[in-house]
Amino acid sequence: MNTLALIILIFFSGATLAYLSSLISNKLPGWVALLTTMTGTVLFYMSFQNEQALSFSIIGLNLEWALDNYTILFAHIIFGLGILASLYSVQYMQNKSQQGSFYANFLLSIGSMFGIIISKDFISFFIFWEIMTWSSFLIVVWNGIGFRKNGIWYMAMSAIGAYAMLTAIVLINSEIGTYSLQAFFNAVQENAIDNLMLVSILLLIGFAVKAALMPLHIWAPRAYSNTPASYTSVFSGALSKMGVFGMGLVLIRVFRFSGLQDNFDYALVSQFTSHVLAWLGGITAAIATLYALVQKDAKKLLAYSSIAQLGYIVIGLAIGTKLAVMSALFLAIMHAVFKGALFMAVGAVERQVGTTDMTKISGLIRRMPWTFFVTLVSIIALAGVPPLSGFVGKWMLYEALITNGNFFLVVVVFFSSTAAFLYSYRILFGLFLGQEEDDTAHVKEAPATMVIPMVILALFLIVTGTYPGIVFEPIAHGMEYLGFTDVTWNMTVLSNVWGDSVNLQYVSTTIGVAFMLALIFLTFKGRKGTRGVSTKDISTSGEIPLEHENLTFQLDFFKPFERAAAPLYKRSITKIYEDVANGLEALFDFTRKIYTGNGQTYAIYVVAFLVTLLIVVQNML
Amino acid sequence: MENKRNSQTIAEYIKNWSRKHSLFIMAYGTGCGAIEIPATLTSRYDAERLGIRGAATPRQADVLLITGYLATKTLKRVIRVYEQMQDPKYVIAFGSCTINGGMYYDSYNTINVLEKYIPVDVYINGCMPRPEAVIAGFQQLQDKIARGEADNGTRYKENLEWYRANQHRVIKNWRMPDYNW
Amino acid sequence: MDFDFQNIVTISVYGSAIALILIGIYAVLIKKHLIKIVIGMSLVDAGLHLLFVAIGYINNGTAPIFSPGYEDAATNMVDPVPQALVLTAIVIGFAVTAVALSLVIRLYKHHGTVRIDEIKSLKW
Amino acid sequence: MEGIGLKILGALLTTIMAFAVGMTYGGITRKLTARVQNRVGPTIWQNFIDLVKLQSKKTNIYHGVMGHFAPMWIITAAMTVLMFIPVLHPNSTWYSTWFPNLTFHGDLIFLLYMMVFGSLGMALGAGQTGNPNSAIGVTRGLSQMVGFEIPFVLALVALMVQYKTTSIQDIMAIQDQSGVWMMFSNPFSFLAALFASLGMFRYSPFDIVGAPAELASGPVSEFGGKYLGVMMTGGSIFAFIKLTLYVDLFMGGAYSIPELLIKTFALYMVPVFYGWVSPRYRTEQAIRYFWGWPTALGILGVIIAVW
Amino acid sequence: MNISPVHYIALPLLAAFLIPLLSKLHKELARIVPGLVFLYFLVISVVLMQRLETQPMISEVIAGWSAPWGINLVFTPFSGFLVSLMSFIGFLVWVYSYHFKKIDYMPAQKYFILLMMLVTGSIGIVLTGDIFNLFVFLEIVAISAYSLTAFYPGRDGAEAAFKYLLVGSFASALILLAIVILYTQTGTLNMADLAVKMHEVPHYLKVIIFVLFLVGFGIEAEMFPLNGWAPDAYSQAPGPIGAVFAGIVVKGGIYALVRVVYTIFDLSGVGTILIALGLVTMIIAELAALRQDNLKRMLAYSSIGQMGVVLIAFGIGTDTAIFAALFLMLNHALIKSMLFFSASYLLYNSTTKTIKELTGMAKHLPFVSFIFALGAFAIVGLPPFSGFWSKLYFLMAAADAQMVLLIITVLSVSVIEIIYYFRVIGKIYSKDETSELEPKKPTINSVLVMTVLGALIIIIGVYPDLVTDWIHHASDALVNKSNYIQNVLTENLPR
Repeated sequence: MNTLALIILIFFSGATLAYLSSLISNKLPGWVALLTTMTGTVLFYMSFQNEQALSFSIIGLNLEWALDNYTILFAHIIFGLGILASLYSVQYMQNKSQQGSFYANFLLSIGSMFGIIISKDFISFFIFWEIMTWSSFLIVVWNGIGFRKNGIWYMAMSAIGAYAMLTAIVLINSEIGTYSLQAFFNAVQENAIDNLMLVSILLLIGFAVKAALMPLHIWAPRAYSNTPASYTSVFSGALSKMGVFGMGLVLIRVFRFSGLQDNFDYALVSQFTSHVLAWLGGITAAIATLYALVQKDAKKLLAYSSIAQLGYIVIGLAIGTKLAVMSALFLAIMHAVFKGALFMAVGAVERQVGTTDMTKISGLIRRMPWTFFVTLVSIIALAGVPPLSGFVGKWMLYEALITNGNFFLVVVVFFSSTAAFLYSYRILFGLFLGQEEDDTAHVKEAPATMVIPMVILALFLIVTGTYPGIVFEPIAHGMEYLGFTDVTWNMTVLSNVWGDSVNLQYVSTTIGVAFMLALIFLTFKGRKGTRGVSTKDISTSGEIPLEHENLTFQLDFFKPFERAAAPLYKRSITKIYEDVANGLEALFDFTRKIYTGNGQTYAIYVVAFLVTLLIVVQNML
Repeated sequence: MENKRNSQTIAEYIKNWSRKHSLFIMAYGTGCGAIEIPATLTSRYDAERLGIRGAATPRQADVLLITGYLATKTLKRVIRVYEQMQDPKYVIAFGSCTINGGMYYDSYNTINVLEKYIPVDVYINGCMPRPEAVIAGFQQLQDKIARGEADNGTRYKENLEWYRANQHRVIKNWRMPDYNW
Repeated sequence: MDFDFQNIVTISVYGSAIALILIGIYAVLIKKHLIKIVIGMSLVDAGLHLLFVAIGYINNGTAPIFSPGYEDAATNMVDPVPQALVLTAIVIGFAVTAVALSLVIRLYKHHGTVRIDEIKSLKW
Repeated sequence: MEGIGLKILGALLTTIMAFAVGMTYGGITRKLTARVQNRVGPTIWQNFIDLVKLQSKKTNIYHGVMGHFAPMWIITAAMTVLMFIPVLHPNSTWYSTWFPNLTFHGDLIFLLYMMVFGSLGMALGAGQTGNPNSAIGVTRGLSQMVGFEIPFVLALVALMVQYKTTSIQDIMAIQDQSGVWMMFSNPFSFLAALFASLGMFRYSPFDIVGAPAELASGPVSEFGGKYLGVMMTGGSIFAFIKLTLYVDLFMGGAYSIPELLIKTFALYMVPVFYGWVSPRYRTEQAIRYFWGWPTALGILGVIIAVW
Repeated sequence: MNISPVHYIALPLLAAFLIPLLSKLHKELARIVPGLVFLYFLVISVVLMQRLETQPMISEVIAGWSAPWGINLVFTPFSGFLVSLMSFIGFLVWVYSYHFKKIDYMPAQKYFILLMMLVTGSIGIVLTGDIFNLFVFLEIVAISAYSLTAFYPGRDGAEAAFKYLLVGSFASALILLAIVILYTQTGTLNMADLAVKMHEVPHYLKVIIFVLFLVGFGIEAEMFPLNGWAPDAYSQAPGPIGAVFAGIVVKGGIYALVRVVYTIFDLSGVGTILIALGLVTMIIAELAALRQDNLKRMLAYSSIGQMGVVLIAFGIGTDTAIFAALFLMLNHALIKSMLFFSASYLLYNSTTKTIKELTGMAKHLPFVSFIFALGAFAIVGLPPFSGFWSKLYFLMAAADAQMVLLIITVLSVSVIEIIYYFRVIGKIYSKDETSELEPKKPTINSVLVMTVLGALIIIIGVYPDLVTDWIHHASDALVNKSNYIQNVLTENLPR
């Protein structure tokens, strides 16, 4: 049997099995899910080097599945994160009820993500896309809380995106008569599609929803924060990358390498769209960052941060130069890793403490050192500070923007990544630093099966910070599939088209040496007289805090910044959406007043309609 | 008193010299004396030329200035600030009030003798001492440091029980967290 | 145009059929009383039936029966189909009216009124 | 491998020089400030004395591992950045012998990010101490950073666009070739960067981060003794780094150490002077200040550079 | 026994008369006999569909008068498709409501007789080849529908039924009028014959007849603005009857409309009118559904909206579009009846029937809630459930017709559909608080029915080829008008 079909089948039957096993015991589904993911992952890694393809037909539509390098790149994300998340999940979900439906949807979404990337035709692509959407939707509302706030928006926005995509798909089919992706690309090469721009933009809208691009992002913070953390890492890490996956295909294969660059109109419009998209990405990054740093809930903060990070990725793809695309894909992988780790860490906090509200938690560093370590590493990577791998992606992005001449965009990006330090600090401080709460004195480190996946991710970040070449290799192959030729990369040296470079090995070495020197000096100088004290032992201008008092500064954390940036906070997109929704609902409410409830009115309608039709139709037919 | 300066090792000499020329003061403006500190530190008297500058937190401060009478309530705070300062540390007490209670000698809620609660290196008399006197006091402290005689922190540690007993006697509700400093 | 008796009958039959329909429609649309509405519905039905029969009728026609004395039935008979159909339609109309009246009784029982604009607990 | 030994020696020399210059500039500032205020003021070596004293002090406590690491982050960042910054002009004779360090292995954007490394580590350490003042100070500092980074980045973008490179050596070399310093060829960008430097040095009016009376010196309020000493050292090196970076970028770099000192000192006096005549801004005022004229100048600079 | 389409009509009529007598023998027979009838429907459907493999259609002449003079029943693949569907749904409804009013058998007797008449009438509409017969069957459907709507002795049932009756009598009047005019012009009532003779009719009259038919059948097909009765009737009729309305009765109305439009008339531009009407119907209905508090009314509006989509598909009129329309009808019948089945359990003890009351019902009724959620997923067209394929084909048809705006409108309305369906799911699965309703555990037969429907929906979704051949035949038969006429008019000898 074909391996691709087998993997899909394993995941889908695993989902069924997980649900059924929950009827026997609530503990089983977790193990079933772990086993399924492991089997799928092993199967994939055993065979992904081989050429694989599969095609079959269903109600007269040809479906094709195949593996290529671009696919493999994203498969790494899905399977890597999937297996770690399912390992993490076993303990995380330990005491929760209804695990069956959770794990069933968990496996469904992972399986359908794999399905999306191996699809070489629009129909199976769309089917898997929708399966992914609703399975993730079911996890978003799995806890049954705040459905109206969280679930509806997610589903509605996803539906808008999916239907935009569906429109594009049927339009493509009506033009070229087939659903094959390859045929579509060929048609694009030959300029055989009349309304290519409409189709591309519709497709982009569809992908942008999943990638949480700015006007379409409003589902993301709510959905991400309402999901069990073991899935949020997959949700934010891998699922949102499906949007990136599709955008890459459209922006690069259709816009950049369409073979129509000579066509002036086409080039103009595609350039324009790319620019608009890049700017949208930039605005997304900036605004989402601004919103991230006023959040009180750690998960929400991370959710906004995800949106911001995806904004960078979109910028990279939209710019479309070699370096930009490389940075986008690199950032995509790194975002999967560090955001996965972060959501896992926050989930560990949630499990051990019971809340992720940063105003209620503080000083967990001594209670949960490993979690802190993971958070720290991931946050440094997220903020893009050397020597961790986040920097590599950021560097490439900046260089790509500057060398490509997007001067103001680079400032926007820089603004958002500087502001990102604020929320990076917010989450580290909010959860782990500050004075210890007495309530959390009993808290222990999360169990090993939760810590190990996080630490693996963190170590990956550290290693790729110095040797990003490990990740560049699959990216380069993937980019060749997209149409780039001659993609060069180096194990540790980053360089741009102007020939400027950064040698990461030297950076890490210098930092390491300097750090060790300082460490030795500070630790051994006056070592005997120095001792660690409790965080309650602080100088408070003579004021004496009592034992139970917690002085940690948590509320209105960045109030001065909020005040300074008040105009930027004034207009909330969410609020606009809500206003529009309310207005529409009022309109609909008005509309349905047609049905007055009076039977006679209905009879009058009938007569009036008859007369109207007689008058109108006489002229029409 | 024997001059210890000559018996110091080079390292100690350098240390003491630098301590002498770099006094970070923690001004505890309890009483009327607080008004003299700005005068001392600003242009007219310019204590900074002696290396004296303010420190905002006890962790960084070398000198604790008690500028006037101490109510029992403030004593608690003073003790806490004092204990949070890092060795070597010094205390300068301003005015008569810190010596014997001054005009508040029979008040029900002020302490009379500061020495009973925390060790003091230098007293500056006057009610209040003028900046000149303050600077003179600082110079005296500097001399003391240079001689290696300013052992304020050590004294406190050695006689901790006595000081604690005195403190407890005055401060009835000793609801201070004992963080084992 | 000659105003012979047949023509007058024809015109009056057609006219009354249309009048019945219009009166019925008027009653259904304007009158608030449930019974009047039901009557209006019956009137519309009756008008339609009349119309149908009138269409099938031929002046001086015979019954569509082949029997002695009616040898010209094949050429001059009244179209039997409308009559058959109207019979069916009348039965149907009767059934509908019966159902309607029973519903009116129930409505009156529960609502205490027979005004149609006061009976609208189901709306929107 | 005599090259390695020489390089290490050069690195040490650079570090020591940066440290000394930074400390001395601090001392000079204190002296000058005192003179401006009609005081005698401390000696210009006062900072060294303070440092020795701080190191001689006993450090009784630390508040946990991040608190312990905090000064390390700063000094690590300072030393790393120093290694990647060309102290002197690459064409100068001194440079190749003593100061090449690792300057060819990094570029401007890397430096920008590396400079944040220290602040972020410091912020973490300050956070762990549990002192609310520290956290407040950190939030102010970070907010202010978002403020001044914008004109600064605008200036840098203008620079990179104008010279079509992101490498500092190349920027210096091009300025050298054309004979016009950046500060003259694109004065708006230079001005924007200069305004940004006001915030970077955190002198008045942008010193609310560590407002002594309000926040008890903010982030460092729980650090004394050796920790404070190391922070001071790191801070001094950073001051030198920033000045050198400005000189390299906008003033064509320096061929000799005296030239470097003159240029850096001249630059250094700008925030100091500005501080003498300014009261303190609140954080939001500071941010708005940076997002006002400096940003406008920066945008103007970019536009000119693009032309 | 020689199986012929007549059995569809004759048998239930016989059974309807026999049931009161038989139930004197044994009370249970009142329940069992309708079931046997429905079962027999299924059997003859299968047999007749088998027979269609060898011949294009089965034209059954009643009472020995051949077409165009006699009354005939025409079993084409198209009508076969609908008849099988109706039989199937009818059978399921019977199984589902087997325990209906178990204690008291008199209502059950009425219920089953009326149900049988409803199904028979609908099947008759589909099968008949004679337009007046179509009218008669329509009236059979209507009268039994009125009675069933008012089946519960509450006050609202009567109100809904009266409204239905008021509007429905207009429908019958208009159709009758149309038939009258048609008959005066052509002198025939056979639909095939009518189609042949249609060119004799003057154009203006043609239009008038068409409009009369459109409005008359439009009332049954729930076309806007003629659908005021629908939400009331759906919500007040007994739960399974909602399923019958959605799954059977409306299909009959649509069939009649389509038969008239596609077979009898040869007007150009009808498609545009149908599309416009369908669009308006769909939009208004879905908008009304969005703000609906009453679950059954919501389902009713949704049903209307779906019919709007079907109308649009018929309006587009290409092969793909008709295929899509039939597929939509199939899906709608299956899914909507499943939704009604589950909804009536969810609302079992509710007096207000509002969505609000359902909070946390999933805890009490996990299976029913699951079925409802499945139905909601399927009806909004999420893959891999059956609703997706019909939607896809509908969109493909629209795209082939270059109707981009139409696609966008339909999909925007689908978003609204998603919102209101998922709002209900959210309420059912909410853990914020729990419902105070006393849930009634589903009986074994209803569980069986819902399982069958759910399984069908998933199976068709995963493997649509199971039904597509069938639908293809049906749509070919509908499109191929001349074939129909020829076969009806030539195959006229009694067998």
